[in-house]
Amino acid sequence: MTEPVLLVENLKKYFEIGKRQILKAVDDVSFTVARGEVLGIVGESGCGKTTLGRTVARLYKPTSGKIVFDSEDTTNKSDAKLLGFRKKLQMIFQDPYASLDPRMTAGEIIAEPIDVHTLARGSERTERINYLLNLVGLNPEHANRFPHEFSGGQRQRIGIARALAVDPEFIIADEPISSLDVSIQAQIVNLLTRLQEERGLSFMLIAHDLSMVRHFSHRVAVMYLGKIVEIAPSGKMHASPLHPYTKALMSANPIPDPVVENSRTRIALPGEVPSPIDPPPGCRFAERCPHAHDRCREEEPVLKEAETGHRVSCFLY
Amino acid sequence: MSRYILRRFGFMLISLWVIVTASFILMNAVPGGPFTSVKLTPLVEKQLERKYGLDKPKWQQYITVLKNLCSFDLGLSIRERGRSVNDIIKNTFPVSAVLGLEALTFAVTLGLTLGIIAALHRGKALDYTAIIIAVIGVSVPNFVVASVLQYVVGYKLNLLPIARWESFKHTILPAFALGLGTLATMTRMMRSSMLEVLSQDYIRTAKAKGLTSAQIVWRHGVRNAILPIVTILGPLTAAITTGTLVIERMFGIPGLGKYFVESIYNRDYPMIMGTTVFYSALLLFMTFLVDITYGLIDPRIRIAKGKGD
Amino acid sequence: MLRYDPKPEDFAPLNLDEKAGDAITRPPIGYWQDVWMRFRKNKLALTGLTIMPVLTIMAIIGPVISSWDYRECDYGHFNEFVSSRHWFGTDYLGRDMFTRLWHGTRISLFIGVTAALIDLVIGVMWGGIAGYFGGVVDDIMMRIVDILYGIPYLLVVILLLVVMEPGLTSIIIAMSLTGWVGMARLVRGQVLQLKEMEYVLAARSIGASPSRIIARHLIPNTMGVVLVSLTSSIPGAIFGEAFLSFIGLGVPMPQASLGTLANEGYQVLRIYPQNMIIPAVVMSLLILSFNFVGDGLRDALDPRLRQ
Amino acid sequence: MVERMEHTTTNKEFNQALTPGKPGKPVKPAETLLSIEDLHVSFHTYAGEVRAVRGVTYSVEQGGSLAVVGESGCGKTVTVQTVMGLTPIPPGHIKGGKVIFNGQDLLQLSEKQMQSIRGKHMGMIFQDPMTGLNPTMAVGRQIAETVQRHQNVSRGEAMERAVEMLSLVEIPNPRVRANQYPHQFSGGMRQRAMIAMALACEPLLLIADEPTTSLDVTIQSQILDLLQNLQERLGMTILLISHNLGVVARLSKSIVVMYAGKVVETGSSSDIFYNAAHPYTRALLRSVPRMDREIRGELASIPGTPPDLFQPPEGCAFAPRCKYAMKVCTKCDAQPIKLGDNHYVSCWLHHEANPNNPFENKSENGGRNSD
Repeated sequence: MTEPVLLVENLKKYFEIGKRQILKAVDDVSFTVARGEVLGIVGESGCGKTTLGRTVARLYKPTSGKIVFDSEDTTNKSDAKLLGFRKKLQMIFQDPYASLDPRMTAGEIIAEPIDVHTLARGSERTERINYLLNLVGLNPEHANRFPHEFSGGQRQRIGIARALAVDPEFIIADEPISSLDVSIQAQIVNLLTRLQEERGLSFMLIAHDLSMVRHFSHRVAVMYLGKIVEIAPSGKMHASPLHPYTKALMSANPIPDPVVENSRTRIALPGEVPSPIDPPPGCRFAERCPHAHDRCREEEPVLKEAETGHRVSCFLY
Repeated sequence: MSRYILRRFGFMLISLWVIVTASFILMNAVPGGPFTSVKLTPLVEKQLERKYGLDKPKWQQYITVLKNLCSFDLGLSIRERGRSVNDIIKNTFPVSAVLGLEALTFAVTLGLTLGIIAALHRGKALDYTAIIIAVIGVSVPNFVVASVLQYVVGYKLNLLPIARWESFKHTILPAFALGLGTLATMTRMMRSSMLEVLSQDYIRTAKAKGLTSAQIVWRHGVRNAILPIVTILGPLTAAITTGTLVIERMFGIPGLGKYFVESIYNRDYPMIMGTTVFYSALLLFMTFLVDITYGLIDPRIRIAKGKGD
Repeated sequence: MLRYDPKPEDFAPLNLDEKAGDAITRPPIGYWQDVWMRFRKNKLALTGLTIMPVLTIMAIIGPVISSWDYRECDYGHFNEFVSSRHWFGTDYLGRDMFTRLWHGTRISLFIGVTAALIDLVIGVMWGGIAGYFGGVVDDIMMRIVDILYGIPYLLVVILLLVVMEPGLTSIIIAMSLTGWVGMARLVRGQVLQLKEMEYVLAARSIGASPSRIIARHLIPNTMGVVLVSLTSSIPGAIFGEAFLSFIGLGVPMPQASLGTLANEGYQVLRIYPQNMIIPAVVMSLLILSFNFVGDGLRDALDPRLRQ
Repeated sequence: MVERMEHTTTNKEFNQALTPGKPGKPVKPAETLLSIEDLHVSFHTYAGEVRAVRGVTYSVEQGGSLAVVGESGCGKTVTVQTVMGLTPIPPGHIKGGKVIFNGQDLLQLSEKQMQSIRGKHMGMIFQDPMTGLNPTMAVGRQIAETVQRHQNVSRGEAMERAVEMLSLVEIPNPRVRANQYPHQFSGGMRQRAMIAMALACEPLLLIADEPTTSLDVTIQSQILDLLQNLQERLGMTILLISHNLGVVARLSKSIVVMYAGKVVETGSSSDIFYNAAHPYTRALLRSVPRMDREIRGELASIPGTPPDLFQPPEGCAFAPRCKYAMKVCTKCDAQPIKLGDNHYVSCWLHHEANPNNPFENKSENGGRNSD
C-alpha cells in the first residue's frame, strides 16, 4: 500500500478537570488510514472516540504524540497555519440540530467554507451551492431555508454538503447517524457510501453501533477508556474478534431476528465503564474482563499483531 | 465542603477590602477635605483634623482605617459630635433590622405562595393575576408605593399611621412598601422555577407512581423549585437594605437608613464611609451565608463537594 | 371509521409525481420572524411594546409642543391644578408640569438607555473576551467580576455620587462603573456554552478565523439573551436614578428627571397629590413597559418553546 | 431495488425456538389485560392541531410481552402515556376511544381513581434514567414512597421493601445504595432503580418506554437481561415501546408496528420478523444492517420523511414513501386485514380485490420475503 494519508502516533489528549485531576480522554493511540480507506472507530460513551476525532481534526491541541496528515505534521501547528489542512480534512458532526447555526440559512451554511477558502464568487458561488445541495439530495430552493425548517435527516445532509464544499480528501464523521430515525439512517449511510466510492474519500467513521460500522468500514478499531484495544479489517473483526471487550460488545448488540437473538449466547459484562479520571493500573478492561488474571491488573498490555493486519492489546494473544 | 466555605469566605473578605479601599480613596478625593461643608475656624479645623488623625500621611491613615476595621471600629461621626459610627449603628440598626426582616418575611412567604399558585394554574386566570401583580410590583418603585399608601391608606382613609416607629401598627405600611418589590421578584422567580421543575422528567415519574397531586407538588415540586430561590435571597436582602434608606426617610423611622441619608445630605464623610462599609459587610455576609446554605441543602453540591475534600 | 369499497381501477400503481416529495410548502421563516410570531401572541408584551414608543415619542415632542420651558416660572400660578393654561398644573415655583414631566421622562430615558448601553458594551466585550479565550485570561477577568459582583451596587453608586460633581454624567458613570458586571457574566456564560456547540466547532474545522466565528456565529447567537438583559437593565437604571433622586443624589436643579419630579411632588403630597402621582405613574408605566417587553422577549426566545 | 437480505429462518423453526415443550397441545387463550380501542389523541400547539394518535387499536394479554415499534413521532409514546393518564391536558386532548385495563375503561376514571391505579397496578419506566429520578431525594426514599402510597405500611417497612427491590434489580450493596442520591448512581444503575420503583407494588402491567435507548450497548444488554429475568420470575406483563428492532426481537413475543399515528401491522414476533406484510415494516426491517451478516452495496432505504401530523394525509400515511403505492392508497386508509391468527395488516395490497399482491404466496416459500 502507498503511504497512508493519515498517521497518528502515540497520541494523547488529557483534559484538566478542576484542581489536579486529569481526564485521560485519549491515551497513547496509534493508527494509520490509507488513501481511500474507511476506518471505523467503535466504543461506548466515554471511551474517547469523539475526542480522538476532534484531536485528529485539530479542534483540540494534542497533549503529546504525533499527527501526520498528507505528509504534513499538523501536531503543533497554530490555527492560522492549519488553513490548508482544513481544506483537505473535514468533519461531519453527530447532532444535526446543534451542528447548524440556527441564524444561518442552508445556503449560508454551505457557503461558509467556500467563503473562508475563497473558492468561488458571485454566480459561480451560487452554482456551487446548488450543486452541493443536489449532490446530497436537496433542492436549490432549500438554500434560503433555516435549519429548523428541515427534518433531522435533511439537516444531516446539509452538514454533509458543508463538509464537501471544500472538496476534501478526508472526512471525519462523528456518529453521523446515531440521532436519526432508523428509516433515515440508511439514506445517510447510502449517501456517504456513494460519496466515498465516487470520490475516493478517506474516512474516519466514529460510532457506537457496530453493525453500521461493519457495513461502512474497511477496517475497524475498538476503543475502551482512551485506548485502542483491537484493530482489524472489518470482516475479520466481525468473524473472529479477539479482545474480550470486542467480543462482549458484539454479543451485546441485539440482532433484529428473534431466532438468532434468542439462541445465541451472550457475554454479560459486569459493571460499567470506569471513569477516565485516574484509570486503573494495568489493563483498563481488567476489572470487567471474564478472563482477567493477576498480570492484567499490574501490567499494561500493548497493541500487538496477533494475525496479519489484526492487532489486539491483550495478554491472551 | 470546608474548602468551599473557605474559598467563599476569602472572596467575601477581598470584596470588603475593595470597598474599604475604594471608599477611602473616594473620601480623600473630596475637594477641600471633609470639613468644607461645616463652617469652622482654621484652629478648630486643625484640632479636629488631629482628633480624626487627618494630619498624618495618607498611607498611615489608610493603615489606621484598616486596623480599626479589624477591631470593628468604624470611626467617628463628624456631625454627631463625639458619637462614634459604631454607636449610631448600635442604636439605629436594630430598628432597620426589624423593618427589614418584617418586609422580608412578608415578601418571601407571600411571594413563594403566589409563585407556586401561579405555576400550578399556568395559563389560567390565577396565573395571569399573579403575573400582573408581580410585574407591577417589580415595576413600581417602592417610594411610589409608599407615597400612594401614605396618601390613600394613611391620609385619606386614616386607617394606619404614616409616620414614626411606635407599635406594630406603625410598621405595617413601611414594611409593605419595602417588601412589595421583593415579593414581586420572589413570585416571578418561584413561578418560573416551579414551572421548570414541573416540566422535569422526575415529576412524570412521580405521577407514574400514582402519588397524589399534593404529594407531587410538595415533595417533588416545591422542594426542588425552592433550591435555586435560595440563591437570590442575597440580592433580595441587598434590595431591601437599600430600600430602607428611602422608606425610613419617608416614614420618619429612626433607623440606620434614615441616618445614612441624612449623613449624605450633610456630607458627613466618616459616617458615610463607616455606614457603607457596615452595609457592605452585612450584605456580603448575607450572600456568603446564602451560598453556604445552598451548598448544604442541595445534595448534588453537598456530596460532590464533600467527596473532593 | 369510514369503510371504502375499492374499485378495480383503484389498484393501479400510483405515479411518482402523485407522491409528495421533500418540498417544504410553508414560506421560509427567519429566526427573528419566528421570534416575532411568538412574541405577538403575548398580550402583555404587546401592551408593553405599545406603551414604550408612546412614552418615548412624548418624551421627544412633549417639551416642544408645550408653550412653556421646563425652567420657566409662571409667577402667580404656583401649585396649580390641571387647567388649559397648564395641562398638568404647575409646581411650587409655578413651573409647567406638562413640560417638566416630559422633560423628566426624556432625562430618565436618556439615563436608562445610556447606562444600559454602556453596561452592554463593556459587559459584552469583557464577558466575550473572557469566555472566548478562556484559560488564564478568563480566570483573571472573572475573579475581578466575582469580586465586583459581591459589592452591593447601589452603595457604590451612592459613594461615588457623594464625591463626584452632581450631574447627569456623574450619575451615568457611577451607575456604569459596576453595572456591567452582570452583563459580563451573562455573556461569558453564553459564549462558553456556544463555543462547545457543534456548529462553532464546525466553523473551526472549516478553518474560519476567530474574528469570523465571533462575528458570524457567537455574536448573532448571543444577541437574544443580551437583548433580554438590555430590556431589563434599562428600567433598572431608570429606577436607580429615581432612587438616587429620592435620597438627594439625583440630577441637580433646575434639571428634572422623573425621580426628582416625584421627590418634589412627594413634599406636597397631601395638598397637591397630582404633582407626585403624575410623574410616578409615567415612571411606573415606563418601567412596566420595558419589563413586559423583556418578559415577552425572553419567552419568545426560549429555546425550549421552539420547535 | 434488489433484495439483498435473506432470512434463513422459517416460521416453524421460530415457533420451536420460542415455545419449549409440547408444540401440539393447544394453549389456553390468555386473558386480555389491556386493550386500546380506536384511540385518538391530539395536541394543540401554537402552530395548530397535531394529530399524534389517530385511531390506535391493540391489546396486551395477561403475562404477554408486546412491543410497539415505530420511529419518533409515530405516536407510540403518546399512546402509552394516555394509557397511564400522563398525557398533559391541555395541550393534549383525547378525542375518542377506549382504554380497557383489567375490565375498566381508564378514560372514564377520575384523576383520583387513576392515581390509585398508577404505580399500583401499572408501573412505567422511561427513556432517560438520568432525568427521571428526583435529584434531591435519596433513591431508597423514592422507591419507598410508591410503597407507602399504595400499601398500608409504615415508613420503615416501606424502606425495607425499597432495599429488597434494589437487590431484586441486582444493585450491589442495596442498603447503602438506598440512602444515596441519583447523581451517585451511573446511568445503568439509575435505570435499575427506575425498574425497582415501577415494580415495587407488583403491578399487573409494566410499561417500558424506550428503556435502553439512552444507554450504552453493554449496559443495554444488562438491562434487557434483567427485564427478561424479571418477567420469567414474576410472570409480569410487559408493554415495550422501542424503535430498536434488535431489542424487540430479544424481548417481545408479539409486535405492533406504528406509523404516523396509526397501527399498520400487528402480529407475533415471527409474523413481523419473517412474514411482514406491510411495506413499511418490510422496509424498516431491511434498512437496518445486521452485525451477523455482511451486506454489500447499498442498504435498503426508505425515501422521504414521515408526514407532518399537522395535516395528516387523507389516505395511507406511508403511501408517498411506498414503492407499491396504488391509487386507492391516497384516497382512503385500509382497514385491518386478517392474515393469520393474530396477524393483521392495514394495507390495500392485501385487499381481496387487489389483483396483483406482490407479497402473495408467502405461505409457500416458508415465510421468505421476496419482492
